[in-house]
Amino acid sequence: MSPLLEVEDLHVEIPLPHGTLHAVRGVSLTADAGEAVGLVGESGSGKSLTLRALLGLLPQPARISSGRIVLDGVDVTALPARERRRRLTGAMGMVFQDSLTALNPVMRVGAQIAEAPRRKLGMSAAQAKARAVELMERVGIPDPERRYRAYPHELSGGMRQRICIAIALSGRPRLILADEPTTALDVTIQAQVLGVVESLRRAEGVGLILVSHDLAVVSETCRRIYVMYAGRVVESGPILDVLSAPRHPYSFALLRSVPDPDAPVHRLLTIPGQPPDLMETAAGCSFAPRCLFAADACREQDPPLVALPGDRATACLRHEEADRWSDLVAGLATVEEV
Amino acid sequence: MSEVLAVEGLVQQFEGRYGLADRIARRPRPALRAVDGVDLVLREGETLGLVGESGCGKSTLSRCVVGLYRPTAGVVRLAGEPIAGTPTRAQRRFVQMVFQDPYSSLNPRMTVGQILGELLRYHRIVPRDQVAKRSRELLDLVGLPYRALGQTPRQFSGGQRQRIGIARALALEPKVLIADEPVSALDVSVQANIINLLLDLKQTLGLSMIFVSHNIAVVRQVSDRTAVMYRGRIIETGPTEQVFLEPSHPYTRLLLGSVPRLVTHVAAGGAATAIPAEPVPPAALPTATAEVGGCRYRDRCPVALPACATEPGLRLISDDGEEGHLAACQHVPG
Amino acid sequence: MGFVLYIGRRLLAAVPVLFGTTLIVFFMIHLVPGDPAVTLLGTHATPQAVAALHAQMGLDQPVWRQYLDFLGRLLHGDLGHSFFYQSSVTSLILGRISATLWLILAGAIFAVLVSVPLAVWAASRRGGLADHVIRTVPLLGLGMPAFWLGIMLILLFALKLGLFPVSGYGTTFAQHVQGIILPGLTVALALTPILVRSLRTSMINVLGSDYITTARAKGIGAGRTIAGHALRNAAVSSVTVLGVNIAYLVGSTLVVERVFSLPGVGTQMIDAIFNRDFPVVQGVTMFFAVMVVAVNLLTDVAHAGLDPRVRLS
Amino acid sequence: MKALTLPGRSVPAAGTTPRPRRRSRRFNGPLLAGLILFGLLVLAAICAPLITKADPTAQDLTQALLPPGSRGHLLGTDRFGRDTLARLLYGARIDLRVGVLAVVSPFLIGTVLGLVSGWFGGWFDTLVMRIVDMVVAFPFFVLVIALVFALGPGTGSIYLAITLVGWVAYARIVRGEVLVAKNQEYALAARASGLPTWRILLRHLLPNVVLQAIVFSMSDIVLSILAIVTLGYLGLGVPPPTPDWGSMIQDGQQFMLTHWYLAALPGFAVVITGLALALIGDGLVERMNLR
Repeated sequence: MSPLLEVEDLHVEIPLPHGTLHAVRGVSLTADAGEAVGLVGESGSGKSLTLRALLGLLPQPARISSGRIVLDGVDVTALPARERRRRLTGAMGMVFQDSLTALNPVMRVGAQIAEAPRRKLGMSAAQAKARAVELMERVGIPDPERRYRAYPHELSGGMRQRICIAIALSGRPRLILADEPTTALDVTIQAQVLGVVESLRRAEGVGLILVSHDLAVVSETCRRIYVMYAGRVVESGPILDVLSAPRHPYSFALLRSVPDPDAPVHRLLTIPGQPPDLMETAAGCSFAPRCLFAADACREQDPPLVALPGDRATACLRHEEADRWSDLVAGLATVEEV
Repeated sequence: MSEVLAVEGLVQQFEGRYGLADRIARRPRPALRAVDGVDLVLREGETLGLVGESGCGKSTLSRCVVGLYRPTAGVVRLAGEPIAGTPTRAQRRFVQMVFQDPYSSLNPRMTVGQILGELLRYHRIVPRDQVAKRSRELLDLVGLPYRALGQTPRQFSGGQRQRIGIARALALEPKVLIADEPVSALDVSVQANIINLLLDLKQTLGLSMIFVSHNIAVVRQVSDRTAVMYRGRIIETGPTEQVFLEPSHPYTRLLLGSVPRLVTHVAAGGAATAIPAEPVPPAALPTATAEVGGCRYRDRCPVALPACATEPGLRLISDDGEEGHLAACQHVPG
Repeated sequence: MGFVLYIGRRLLAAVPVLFGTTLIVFFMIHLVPGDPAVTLLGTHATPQAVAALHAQMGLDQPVWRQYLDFLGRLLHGDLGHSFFYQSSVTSLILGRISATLWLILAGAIFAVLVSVPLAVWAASRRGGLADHVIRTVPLLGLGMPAFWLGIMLILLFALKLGLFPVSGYGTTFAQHVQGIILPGLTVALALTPILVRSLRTSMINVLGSDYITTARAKGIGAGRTIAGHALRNAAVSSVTVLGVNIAYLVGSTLVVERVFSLPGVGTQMIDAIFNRDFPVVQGVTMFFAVMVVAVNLLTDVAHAGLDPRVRLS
Repeated sequence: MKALTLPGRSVPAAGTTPRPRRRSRRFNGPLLAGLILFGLLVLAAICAPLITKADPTAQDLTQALLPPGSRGHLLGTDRFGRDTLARLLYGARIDLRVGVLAVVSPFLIGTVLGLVSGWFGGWFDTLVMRIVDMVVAFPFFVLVIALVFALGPGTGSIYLAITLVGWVAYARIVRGEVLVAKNQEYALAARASGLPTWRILLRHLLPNVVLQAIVFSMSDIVLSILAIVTLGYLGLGVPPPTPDWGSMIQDGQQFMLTHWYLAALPGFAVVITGLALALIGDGLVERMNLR
């Protein structure tokens, strides 16, 4: 069975007055029907642009410079623009980070949910409204009949994000793309919204691609993970395997630099330096300048993404030494203590 | 350990616009009690974590402490001396703040050298001819190269700017450092740098610190004691380990339970399941503009009692710590 | 309810502004260097005439008394008497008001008809040739005096092409319409450079906003996205931009009326200046302030009607 | 107290990758073009006696209404036989000088009032903003014309009238900027470190808020030149026979059918001045956005 969505070697470029920013550099990923996939990285890693490229919603002036997007076994990149958009938006819905700007401020929220059923699914006005109210109920909005007539600014952040989820679901998609959907929310609201997403995913069998900078959020929600750094996927695989035994120094360091609410450590691991400037292309692994384990080869050779057993992959030349990383770092910490 | 900073009965109220039209329409005068009766003690050498969600008043409280607002009621005491009206120069030097946003917290039109030099000169920290030397020492302290002195903030990355912000706070040689969400605007991979730096500086310079954050994991990592704020009040406070291991207030429990956790080992068959099935509360604003009366968590609380119609004060649960573990809930035996 | 309350609030806020404008208009007479009566009548006026004018203008009273009188008369619609004509200022203005209102209306309509499409075009082709042209050409117009533009339009359309009358306003409705087109266009074009530039910016903001992306993600088609989401928000910003600049448009009618010899209030003010007819100058200045306040109120109403967020604040 | 790193490595957190943020260039295209154009205009005005020998006020009815390109009169003559080029150049002296100088005092007054009322708020702010509301209720040209009429003719009246009306725009802009800037964390930091208010206002706020006022002053110069030209056209400006673009347009208007250039040329002069200043303003905005 072919996966629902398959992305091959996607490149996104942003032409700027001072040069071209190569923001996504050959990303490949797959999402099966009903599967929850996480895309993790920090700002500038290209995770959000990747997600937007999937739906053909890249912000001006970014554009896909090469790569294939295969939906249901059909390469949509080869289709005419209109047909491509029809297929992509028919199969996927999207949730954004900031629900206040993602909703039209001068339109009632109910009408915004009812729009896709009415215009795309061809329902009558009454049917579309009923569908919208039903969706609002499903995403946990109390008193949906009344809230149908509310404007976005009249709702709280959590309520608005639920509306956005309802909009994403309104076109009966098979895959939801969510771009940092809970980053702007408080933790208690975040937990509720994530709960809604999870239960809907299970009940409706809708797939999910979740983009987040927060490993914990992704680990609670997704089954597979792609870790991105500087426009590339540096590691991928089943989430539990990646988190418990990372095979790339970036994921390894990230896991040890983020505090755990249940287990405070004596000292957090720091990742020195900062993400690279994507305007320039330096030779070698883009993480090498910050890597704790980099060797000379890492600075000369661009590591390819190699497949590992257990449906995993990593873009590190020294991934075979990964088992020793923990000891190396632990030894270091004690040395520094003295 | 002796007290370095104390807050007693602090209230900070902001008044909204109230025009002629509102008067004619007989609308109530809008007022927002961002901080509504807070007591707090910071002891020498300790780190107090202040957690809460957006709008709970934690930022307002910290700004009151550094003297940016004049409190509506209550006192702030620095080393036993209350701030009367405008803080004195010595009081300004005593407590300094590290701000949240590394992009707006530095004047874009001044070089790092000017930012630090201005403070060193105005407060006469060192003789005039020593200003350059002292500025370099400050850069050493936060791990920035000397050439930073001639550069403007926009030539630095977010993490480096935050280091400049810390150097600026340290220039006045404060005893107390207030860190207001110092890492929330930074990339995850840089956050640990700043957290470790702050902890190191606290150690070497013998500072006391109030660490304000919405990030519960970070607060657990850095603080000795933790205070949880909700709608302008502290609803639970105590030694960090006790608050995290035995949360007493229902809100604290919800808060701690809501934090997403890294799932590294789970029975086969799929993703995590531990998603709290919290009943959806009515879309209430986190900060009340009107007085509700009673416990301010009552409308969201799953275990509310009729007795909650009267607002509980902080009650002692155990007193093995210096200040004890307290919570403001009717379920805590008084 | 929110809407009514908002409008009520705006109306109330206009009261102190109008009150303040009367202060400025009143104190204009005290800016006149030396004795206003002497200055107005000329140095060879007889002492009796000066004294009579003093009494008529109330200059022999204390200042606060003069102002209260002025205000009291104003509340009864009395702007004083013309020195030059045997008539009250109010009736003089009323006699000329229609041409000016026509001109403002025509100017506003033309301004919208010219700038909005240009701005939308430039914004939707951002970075393209049309955008560059629409962005740079208005730079030439920013320093264009309205009266000069009027003269050039007369030269081209009236004298060379003979499409419109050179000047005047005629007596019939058809003549009015014909006579108002060139002056209306002049008023509009004088404002267009500013309008196009700020409208283009706000259109770009609308077209680049997240809710447009949300709408596109729904897959409801480009036409529906524009009609359902972009247009109304674009209208909100157009109204805002127009409201900010409307005072400029109202002000430029003053000179444009003069160029086209329209029998409007502006022409009257300039005639009064040459006749040293102080009360008429004062009255017309006041009239223009009332016009601006009224037009601002209209934009507020339109804004509140289009944007639900406004009513809440 | 170093961050955890492998031994033998320096602390790379500190600027090892110097960000190649585009250095804000001192000049960009529009700014340079505007400055050159405006510079040329000013130079032409200053060097008027060197460019043409003709006296802008000398009448010679035998030489009246000559077309451009005539001997000794490059741009022709007006109905009194006065040289058009000389009148344009000497007119520039008046119009540019008054236009630029008229903006100075509104700029200073408005900036100071905006700074103070935005920072302190309270009754002073309310008072200033009420006055601003009153003044902006009048169309700019209407109030300036009425004030010049009341004050009597002459350049002094023009300066005073433009100052009385013009400061409100600066006060509004600067106040708005201050309201934003005073809640920026750098301003809070300056307050928290106990610096005196005057120092925060002058050293920290002013340099950040004044840029918007400077950008606006470019279009304000255009506006004040337009006001002077309009006054000249209405016969309320600089008294004749001193040349001024506005009165030249008025003179030329009656010969429109036969000698259109008499009215057109001074208008072009205004348009070019406006273009130069608009380019400078655009260039400044572009420069600021790079920061």
